[in-house]
Amino acid sequence: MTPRIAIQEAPFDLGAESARLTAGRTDVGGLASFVGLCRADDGLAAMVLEHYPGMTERAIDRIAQEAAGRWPLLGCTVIHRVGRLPPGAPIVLVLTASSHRAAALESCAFLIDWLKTGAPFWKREEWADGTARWVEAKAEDDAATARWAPA
Amino acid sequence: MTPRIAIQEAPFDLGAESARLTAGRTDVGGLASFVGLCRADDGLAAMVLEHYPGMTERAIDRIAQEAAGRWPLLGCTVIHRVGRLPPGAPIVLVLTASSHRAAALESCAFLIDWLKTGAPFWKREEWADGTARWVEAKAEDDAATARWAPA
Amino acid sequence: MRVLYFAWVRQRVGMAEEEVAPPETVRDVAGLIAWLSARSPGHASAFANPRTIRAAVNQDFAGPDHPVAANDEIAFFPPVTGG
Amino acid sequence: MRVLYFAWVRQRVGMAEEEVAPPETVRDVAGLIAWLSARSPGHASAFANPRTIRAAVNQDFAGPDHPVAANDEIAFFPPVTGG
Repeated sequence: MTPRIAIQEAPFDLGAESARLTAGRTDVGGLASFVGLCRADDGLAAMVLEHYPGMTERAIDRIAQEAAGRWPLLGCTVIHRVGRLPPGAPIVLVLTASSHRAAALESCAFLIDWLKTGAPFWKREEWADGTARWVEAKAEDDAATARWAPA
Repeated sequence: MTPRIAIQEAPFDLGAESARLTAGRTDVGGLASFVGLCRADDGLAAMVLEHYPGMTERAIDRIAQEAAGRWPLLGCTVIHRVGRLPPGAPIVLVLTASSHRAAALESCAFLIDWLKTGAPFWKREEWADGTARWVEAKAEDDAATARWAPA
Repeated sequence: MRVLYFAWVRQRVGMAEEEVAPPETVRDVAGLIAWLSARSPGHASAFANPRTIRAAVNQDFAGPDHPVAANDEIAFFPPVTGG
Repeated sequence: MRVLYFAWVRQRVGMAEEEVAPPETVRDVAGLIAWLSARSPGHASAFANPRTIRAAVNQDFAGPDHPVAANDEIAFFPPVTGG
């Protein structure tokens, strides 16, 4: 299983990415996806995403391989957008394919939880009044990632 | 939140259904989906799905309302195909939208687990050698549904 | 009383639905199964092992003790296998 | 040694990257932070609270005790907020 990993400014196409994981094969029984979008909290004008080119792709590839070791994955796609994104814009896509649904659902949740805490992305919020602030890391995201740690 | 529920022979369009839940709104932070597909286990020619018209829609609507009571959902779509489906064909789609990712991911898993045990669908497998057999219910599906029961 | 059959229950009974008028002594799902079983060899075959049969009364799942009445829609089918 | 800065660390330092040649006494991430802090008021401001700073050495997350060497790529940034 070779994960497909992309960091890009352009939007992604959920339907096309999903079709790419299943096209021409008949062993996929379940396909789980998660799309994270930019919410328009109280006067948010845009979200600006920055990342660490090189390290980002390496880190995501490593966690995708870890997921493939924990669940019998037949396919895995992670696309994360960077740059300036308006409210309502999709930011991140995680797609996992497996022969069984639990593996697809669990690995998808695992990967998005991990992306929140383990991939070098940073978000800056720009507000309608001209101010901007860097989003702070959340303790609840650390907790969500920690629940996947081996006991 | 009014769930969108459809029982149909036609394929569904994951991209279009996803766009329908987020179009024109900026409060959705997470969109989770699950697509179940027909696997080609050893010589399977087709899967034939039958359901109980009327009861199916009622039962799915009821469980979607239950999900909306347990998680703060902003949207929910369940599409289940019936009729004769070849290996590789998508069978079922569950889509959930929420402001936060955990609610979207958990409610999506809840709904697909429930569909396996609580909605009146039946699958018949047709084999390349001309034989056919009704799929038997699995104890593991009952267990998956049971884990969502209130403690 | 309208009775519907699905999946292999339908195949064994040999029809998808029928209108029936059981005697007043048939008061619940279990009683209806016993009465239907005597209607034909197909019915008898379908209901031979009641543990493999599920029922719905007016489109809600119902156990063997659930009452049945003249205007009800009753359905019999195997454990469900959707999703 | 190549040093990269991201997010508000980059903004405070005032540049995205720089080549530096610290003395041999700078052997680990914590030592490098102390040495860089003395380079400018911007550096000092960026590293004022080391608890809010994360580091990577050659594109792997690294703690304060992680060794640093002449040909390494070292990055400093806040806790990540992607996804």
